[in-house]
Amino acid sequence: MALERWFRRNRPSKKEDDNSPAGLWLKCDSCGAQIYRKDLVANSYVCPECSHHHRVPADARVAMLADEGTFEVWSGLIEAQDALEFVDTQAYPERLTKARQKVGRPDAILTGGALLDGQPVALVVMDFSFLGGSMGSVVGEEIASATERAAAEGRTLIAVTSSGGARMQEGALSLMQMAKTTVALEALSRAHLPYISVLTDPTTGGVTASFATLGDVIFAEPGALISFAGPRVIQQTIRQDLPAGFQRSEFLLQKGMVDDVVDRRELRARIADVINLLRSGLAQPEEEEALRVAAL
Amino acid sequence: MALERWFRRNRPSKKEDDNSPAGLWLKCDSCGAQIYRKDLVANSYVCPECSHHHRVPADARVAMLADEGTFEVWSGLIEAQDALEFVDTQAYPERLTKARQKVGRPDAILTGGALLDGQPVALVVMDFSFLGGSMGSVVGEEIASATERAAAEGRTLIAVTSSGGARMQEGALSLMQMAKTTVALEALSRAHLPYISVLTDPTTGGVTASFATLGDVIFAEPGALISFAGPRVIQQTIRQDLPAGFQRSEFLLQKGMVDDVVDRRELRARIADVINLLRSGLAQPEEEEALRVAAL
Amino acid sequence: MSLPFEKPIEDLEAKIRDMRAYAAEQEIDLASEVEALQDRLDRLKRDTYENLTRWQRVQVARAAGRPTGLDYLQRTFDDFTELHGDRTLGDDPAVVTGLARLAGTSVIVIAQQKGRDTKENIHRNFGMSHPSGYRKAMRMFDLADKFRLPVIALIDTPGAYPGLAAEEQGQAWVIAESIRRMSQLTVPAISVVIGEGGSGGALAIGVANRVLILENAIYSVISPESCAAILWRDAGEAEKAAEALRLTARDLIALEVVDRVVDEPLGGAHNDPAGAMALVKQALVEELAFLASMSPEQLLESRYKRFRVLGRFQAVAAA
Amino acid sequence: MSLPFEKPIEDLEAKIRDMRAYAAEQEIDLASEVEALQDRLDRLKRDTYENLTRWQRVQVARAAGRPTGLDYLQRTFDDFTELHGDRTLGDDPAVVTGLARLAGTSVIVIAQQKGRDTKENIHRNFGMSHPSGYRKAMRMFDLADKFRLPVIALIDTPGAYPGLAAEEQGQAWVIAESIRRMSQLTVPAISVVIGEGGSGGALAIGVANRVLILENAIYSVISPESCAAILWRDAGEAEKAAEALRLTARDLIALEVVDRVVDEPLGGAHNDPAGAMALVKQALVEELAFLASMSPEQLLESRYKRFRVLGRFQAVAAA
Ligand SMILES: [Zn+2]
Ligand SMILES: [Zn+2]
Repeated sequence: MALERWFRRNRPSKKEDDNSPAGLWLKCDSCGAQIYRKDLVANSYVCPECSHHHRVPADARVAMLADEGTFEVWSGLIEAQDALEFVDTQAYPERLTKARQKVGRPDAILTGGALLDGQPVALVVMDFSFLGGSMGSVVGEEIASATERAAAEGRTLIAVTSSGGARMQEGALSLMQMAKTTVALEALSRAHLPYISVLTDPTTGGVTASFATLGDVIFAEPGALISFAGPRVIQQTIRQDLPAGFQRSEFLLQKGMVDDVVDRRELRARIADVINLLRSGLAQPEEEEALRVAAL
Repeated sequence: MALERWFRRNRPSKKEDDNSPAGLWLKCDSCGAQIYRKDLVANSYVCPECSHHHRVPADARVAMLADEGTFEVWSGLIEAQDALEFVDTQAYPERLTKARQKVGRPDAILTGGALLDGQPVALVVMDFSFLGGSMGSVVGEEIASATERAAAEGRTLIAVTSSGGARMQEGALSLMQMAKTTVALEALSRAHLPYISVLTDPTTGGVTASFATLGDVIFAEPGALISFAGPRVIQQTIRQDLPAGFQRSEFLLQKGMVDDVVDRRELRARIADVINLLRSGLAQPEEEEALRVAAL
Repeated sequence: MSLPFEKPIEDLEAKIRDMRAYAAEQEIDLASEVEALQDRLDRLKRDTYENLTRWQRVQVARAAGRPTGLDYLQRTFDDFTELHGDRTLGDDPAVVTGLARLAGTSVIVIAQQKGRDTKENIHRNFGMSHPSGYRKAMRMFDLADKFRLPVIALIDTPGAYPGLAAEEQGQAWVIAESIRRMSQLTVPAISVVIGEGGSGGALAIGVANRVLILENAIYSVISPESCAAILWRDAGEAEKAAEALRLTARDLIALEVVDRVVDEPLGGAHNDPAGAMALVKQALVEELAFLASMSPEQLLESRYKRFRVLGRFQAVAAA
Repeated sequence: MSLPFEKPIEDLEAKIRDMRAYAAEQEIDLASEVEALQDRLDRLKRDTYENLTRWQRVQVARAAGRPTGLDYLQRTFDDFTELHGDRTLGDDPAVVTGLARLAGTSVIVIAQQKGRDTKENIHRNFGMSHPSGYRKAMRMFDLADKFRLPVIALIDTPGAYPGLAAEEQGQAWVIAESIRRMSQLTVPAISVVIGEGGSGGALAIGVANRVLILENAIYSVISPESCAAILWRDAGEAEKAAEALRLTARDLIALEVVDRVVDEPLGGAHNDPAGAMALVKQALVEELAFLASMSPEQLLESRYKRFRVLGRFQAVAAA
């Protein structure tokens, strides 16, 4: 522990010691340490004390992955409709309005083009702070169109997921986003472009059961909850305690479901390596054919 | 139990009560009943008392599957070489000579073309009585060439397996028959022809780990031992008793490894059904293309 | 056995039976009275079934006696031959697969199977698949492509099973893979929601060229009970959730989630299984004939487009 | 640590060391004596290693200190990045897979991995794969085809694991599938037997366009011990079995089971790991360059033919 950090840690004022986004200090969920927010941010939102991976705002995630100044936003031009006129304890449009005000974007997704270590990528970053990162029509459309655009522009697709699953307020339309995002990946495959997905805490339900787990390479962040059904649902089903570490990244690595659990501070470098390797294969037969034809 | 059979069972003479191939009577391995050999044969070598599936000579197997008078033998024109000059307690050529004399064919395999319920098939039947149905160069070559011939002649391939595995006396050459028989199946796939494999007691080792388990549809006979490693080897490895029914057909059905366990007396009809269904799909695109071209 | 809202219908049916019995016993002619009652019964049935609430449709979709996957396989199709196992993890009884003929056309069938009684329900895990079930379906997709057999998938599940082993074996992974694999089929694929289309577990075999739904079947992102438990914090509010979720055949055709609603006989499929299955058969034959003329490329492309366009959104208003 | 037949070599080496030490200590010139001994040592090594019995080769192939799969991945290749898991059953430590570069060419690598000490041996199950290991390899074959990355498979296993779970999960099935899947690769594939090529478990990743074997590696249908136990009914007769099985590199090239023998430094790879790995690298680079010019169709076709022709038989003499 750096002395500076230790020094800071010993003087949190009561006022600063809160967990609001603006607070200067916060308490690590995992080890309970008081952390100076700037240190957390500087350390990729990883606790400097215990390495717990805290959630990352979508913009910060982009900043961690994209080469500086290269990110061009694609998403944000569409917003949800209330096709079902869905009302529970609150009407869906109200929930949307509040979320938009809080988060400052139309829905739970941020996409765009960028370079990553000099290589062209499309970034798809889910935003858990917007209605739990739930996937409705807008999230599905943004992912599908970013995927198709990546295919058209020769970019590797990088998806960073965090989501509670499908957005109930859009009913079956939200369910269909699982199929929509999945079929779009076909465009990428036809262009022989890689898709790397990064599963972060939490990734559950319909997102896990569609595009999130279809990466050519799948990385997971340490300790992330990644599941189809939520732990509470399973507990109710089986009526017994879940084993320690169940549905966490490390468990899934052992079960063969992810390629590796990667510390966030190494994530960019690991992704860059994989892109480099996957994109330097032999020429595709159709490319060879084109070369042959061109040579005639 | 038919009265006639019961009556016969009560008068085995000492002379007849033996298990030699020529014996009129034999004792069922499974239920211990004295069975009149002709009854066993008439019942597809299934014990009339307990339905235990006894082993079937290769010729009898062909007779059970092929429409009468349609079987044309393909195999039998090649025989093994002693490429390794293999000698254990006996030289390989001596073993071969004895087996040939006993079984009356050059090696542990019988192949040929036939109709099965009117449909063109290639039959590949392994002969366990020839050195335990072990797969050496001859078995591999007969299977591979029958497979390719089936592809060329538009026949469904039906393999009835029973084998102790690879033939040690041919060393790595026997190992390579696993690859040889497997690659030959590609010829069949390219011709969009089905391959149905029937696993009978016992099918183990290199045969199970190659063409035997690559059927588009896999049937197993009741109670057959089907495994990669032999039960004794596993017992030595894990140093505990194997669970009841382990590595038997019914166990494998439960484990998802075979499409069904089929009583031998229904086998022909089941195979005919499957061929019928698999061979009546839509026209293959290249066929459609050919039709289009022909129409121009 | 009957559903709560069917009580008036049952009462009237009982009354007609009584009147007929009485007429026979007394040897008097009550034909016109019976006829009048019969008319009333028909109107009552029609009124009742045309105006079912969404929650009532949920009950019909789950009703005992409603034909299940295996009923269709054995009666709507000919020569059904079951193929077991996924060649990987096991053989999931909650999904029944195999080869069959539909009015002479050879097809691959995949059916989610609930039990028809308690014992079978336990055996079939109430129609809730484990990963092995989806792997079995994917094996069938491979066979379908290889032998150019159209795929018919019958959807009827509360959802994929949420259990320990299912998670360990990658339930989310196989559902995602099954969605992708089905979308890549080079042969015609038709899915029919015959009862309950529960979430991702249903969609896994629902990525077809044509998605049909029975008149009283439902298809939803979440069960009304679970939705109520989450949004209303009270599973008892399932009726409200069912309304909100727009999960009936009529809703789904309006949302373009399904392509065709197959009528059920008056009174629902559970009151006339044979009639319902005949209507499904007819619809399938028509759909299959329609798709048979399409090339593999056209099938792929139209399936891609069908699912690519789903959803409702609008341009953000300029600030 | 040294092998039994290496004793005379070790003794002579010790003698040379002693003489050098003595010369230094006494400040006398024994250079010509040392040189003579050194010549004798070289001759002895050469004689010993050129005339190893088959059983002695088995011992060299299994020797401690011989480079394992991971040693190659870390030193023969650059930028090795491991990819874990089969997305189905688990992540088998007995097979290590991933992406890497070989002299600048991006490739998929699949290596069977024995342990380098007891602890690792237990972790790696002595290099004996479960079905999950073969499924992981097959996932790599898929990646290789999709991104057109040549496949390099390093074989070093006593065999596929013969255990309860392995049988339950279809050990035979996955080996068969892996053989088939590898034979269908549309990219160049090279297998190298670096130590022990044990039966079907080795062949599962051995269906390559070019199959290489190290000078002192072995490749056999069965281990000498098991063969002896079956045919001689005495595992102690392994030496005889090793002779009979013709399992050395020289034997296999004569039988056309392998395409190329890669020399080891004098004294075997275990006495000079770096030297051995350099020779393997050179061979791989040459082979890869040779295969790079072939089209997918040519690769498929030549792989088909290579395995289709294997075996020795003759026409039955006319009766
Ligand atoms: Zn902490
Ligand atoms: Zn018996």
